Amino acid sequence: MPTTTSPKVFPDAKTALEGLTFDGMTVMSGGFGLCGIPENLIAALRDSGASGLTVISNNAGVDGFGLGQLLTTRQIRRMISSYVGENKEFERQYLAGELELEFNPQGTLAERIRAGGAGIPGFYTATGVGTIVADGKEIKEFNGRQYVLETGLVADLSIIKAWKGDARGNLVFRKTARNFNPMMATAGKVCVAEVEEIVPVGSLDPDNIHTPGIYVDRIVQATFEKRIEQRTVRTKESI
Amino acid sequence: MPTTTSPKVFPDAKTALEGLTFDGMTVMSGGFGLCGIPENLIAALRDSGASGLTVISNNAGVDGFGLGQLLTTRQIRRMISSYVGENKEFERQYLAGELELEFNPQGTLAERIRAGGAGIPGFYTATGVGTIVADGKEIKEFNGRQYVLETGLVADLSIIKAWKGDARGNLVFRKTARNFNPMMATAGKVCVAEVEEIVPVGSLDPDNIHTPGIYVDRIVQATFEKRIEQRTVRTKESI
Amino acid sequence: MPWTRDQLAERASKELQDGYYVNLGIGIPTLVANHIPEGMTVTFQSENGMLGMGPFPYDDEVDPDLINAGKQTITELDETAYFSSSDSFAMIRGGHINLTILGAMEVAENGDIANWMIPGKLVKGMGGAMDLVAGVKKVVVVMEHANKHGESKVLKACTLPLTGTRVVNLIITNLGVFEVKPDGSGLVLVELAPEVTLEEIASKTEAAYEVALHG
Amino acid sequence: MPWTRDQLAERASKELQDGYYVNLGIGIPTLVANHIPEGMTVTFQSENGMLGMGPFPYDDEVDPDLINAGKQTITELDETAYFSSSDSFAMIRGGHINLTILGAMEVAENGDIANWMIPGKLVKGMGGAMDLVAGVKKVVVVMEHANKHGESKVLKACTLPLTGTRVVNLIITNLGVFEVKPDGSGLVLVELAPEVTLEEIASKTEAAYEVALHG
Repeated sequence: MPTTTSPKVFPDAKTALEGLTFDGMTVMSGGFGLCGIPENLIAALRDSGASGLTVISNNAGVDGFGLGQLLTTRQIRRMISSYVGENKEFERQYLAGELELEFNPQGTLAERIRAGGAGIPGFYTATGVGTIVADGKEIKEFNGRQYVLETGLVADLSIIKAWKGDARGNLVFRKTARNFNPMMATAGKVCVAEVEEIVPVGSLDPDNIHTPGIYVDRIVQATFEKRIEQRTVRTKESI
Repeated sequence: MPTTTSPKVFPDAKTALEGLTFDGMTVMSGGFGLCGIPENLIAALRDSGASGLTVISNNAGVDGFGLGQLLTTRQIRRMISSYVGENKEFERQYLAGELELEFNPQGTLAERIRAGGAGIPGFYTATGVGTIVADGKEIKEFNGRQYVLETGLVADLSIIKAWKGDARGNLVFRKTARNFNPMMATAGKVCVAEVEEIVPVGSLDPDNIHTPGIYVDRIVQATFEKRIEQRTVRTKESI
Repeated sequence: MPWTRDQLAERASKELQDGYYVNLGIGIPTLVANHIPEGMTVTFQSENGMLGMGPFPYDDEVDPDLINAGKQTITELDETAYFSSSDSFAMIRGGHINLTILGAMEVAENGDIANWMIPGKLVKGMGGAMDLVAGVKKVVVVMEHANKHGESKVLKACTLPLTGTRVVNLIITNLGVFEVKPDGSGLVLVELAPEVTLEEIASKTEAAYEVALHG
Repeated sequence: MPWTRDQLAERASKELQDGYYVNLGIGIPTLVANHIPEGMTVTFQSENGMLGMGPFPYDDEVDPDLINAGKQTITELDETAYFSSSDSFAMIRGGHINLTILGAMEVAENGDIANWMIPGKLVKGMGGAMDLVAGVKKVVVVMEHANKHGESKVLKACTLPLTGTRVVNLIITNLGVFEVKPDGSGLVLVELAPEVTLEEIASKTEAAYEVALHG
């Protein structure tokens, strides 16, 4: 068996989602802003037609790209995010009451996902104590400071984006495109990963695998647009 | 400034602990069995003479090596561990009532240390529910299953062992010598790391730094005995 | 004739499935790795921070930085990944390991297990056993049917301090195989070792059990 | 004369110390990176998963996989390390960041801060702000003294939904600098911008404060 094929390797994003999508499901989608998002799996999720989705993602994409595509088609019923400021269609649907929204502090969101994947149903954090984020949640004091109970998050499906992966599902990420992807890999009942390159098993350094293959059920090699939200540059100083 | 020196780099283990040790302190010490233990910093802690120590470590070393050295000198008052089966002097002191011992399930111990470093004062786990480990602890039900509240652990000092490090404190570990070291780096008020090699800043791959330098206050290059507890081999089959 | 240690391991290996991620305990469970069916991909996890554990090293391959949870020197494979202890137990606690095969001192009708502590003796610690039984999807116990005093280790209720409650799914002893009903309501004897009779099992088992032999 | 945006950033930069790890918010706080004192080692954290943030890239260096928490393209340095969002906020929540410099809509006498939500307007979300104010050892707010309606943003009590309670340590406005007493019992005016008078501060500040000007 060549070391770049296995039961986990799928030929394209559409095939990689086959049998995994259904109406009303909860989906985690990796990325921060448009950096490190599973572009192709989001498009395939859109094409699957699954609706009434709850989507857990730090951001909501932009109009027509990333998760913005699923907003255009009204497939998302509810979002759990920390910041959604870049999306007009989101704003319209939210103000019209067509979209539910649960804001989590970014670190609480990240930790809730890690906890979900790690079998931890609840943890205490000082983040959000005394704010509306803590409304209705249990408060407990440890060493004289107050903390709020937050719960672990899991999803029916996680879609994530990595840099390289192998046929056993081992993944490595690149620079800040890592962000929410590794935790989400652990917190989906099923995890599908898209990567820029599927490399032979054995070519990734075992000391430096960011997501061990146990977390990845399906993997697909894809091409990426990698749209940039804020291209910020400096000019070369004349020397 | 050469990229292998900085205020964090110390010439030897003794110097690296100067001003950091005191009687009655709590120390976390990395390693699993004798694999990945901070051999030189343990010896320096012994030589510091600090006594009445609470030591948080998965294991207790063996007679005369690793933490066994601190047992010989009776510097340890209390241990928080998951397994201490390899140490006769430990057994003697414990049975004589000279040593306090708190057993934690290994995963609970690892998570308590991670939590301590991550600002999480408590979390729930199913591990140990219905056993003596849960005695006296809060039980809470999530989704129909019972979980026990465990608390975060912090220490006055963490001593850890890495493979390579740079002058900014960035660390990488090697194979299963990683184990408890990365979490302990985060959970000590001060963390001192010993490494096999201090490499120039910029020579570690930024995608593959296991412990970012923010967690490491002092770093020292040292040599290691790397004693093996159970040398288990197979014989070359005749072909 | 009761199963030998190696036959016990072989019988336990029938619980493996293609693509499984498995954690093996110390002792007989370790031997299961010698019985992976041909063509089946099984990946072994070692809770000290490794997925994809290879065989023992040749003498010139021994690496002190590479040990398993039993502190034995081992080797890595092409697919190996290393990680920290907290990441390792996140994997275990989070239910990502398909199967663990463990030894035990006692198992009870309801799936309780005791395998870490005998009061009055020096306690070495539970290590990762409590995490494994609480977190792994399927927990298989492999053990002798009776202790060295000839007393049943398959009990109505455990007498030793527990490792976990209602966590065991299958019990493989040298005399036969018991399933634990998913609701914890009792045992079902599903298999006998060669030449072992129902009468022998009955005489050597304290726990109540139904009989529904396979095949 | 009140401080300009750049002068505010320069004043805020005086809170840096050698060896500090610092997280800068969006807007004026970002400009603090331009004012690191010569010879001082300061490391910037970006909460999307980076320690050791470099300057904006030259046009031919832009990398879509390398952005800061404001989603701007940036560069890495020799000492840079990347990590996941959960590891990043473990660093923040765990108290490992020495200093954060943030903007605010309102700050109160007791150190409460509101900087994420105006009821009735579309809410974009708090992002990492709540984690930063709750977790970082020293929280410095840099902002205009008054809002665009000329109303004081330094208040007896915040009116907007809070980001955190009793978390701010220092308030730098275009008119001066206030310390928040460690016990949350009130403000101390410790510095005035050039040519700004105590009377001007008094007339433009709703919060009560003591005066103990430095130097």
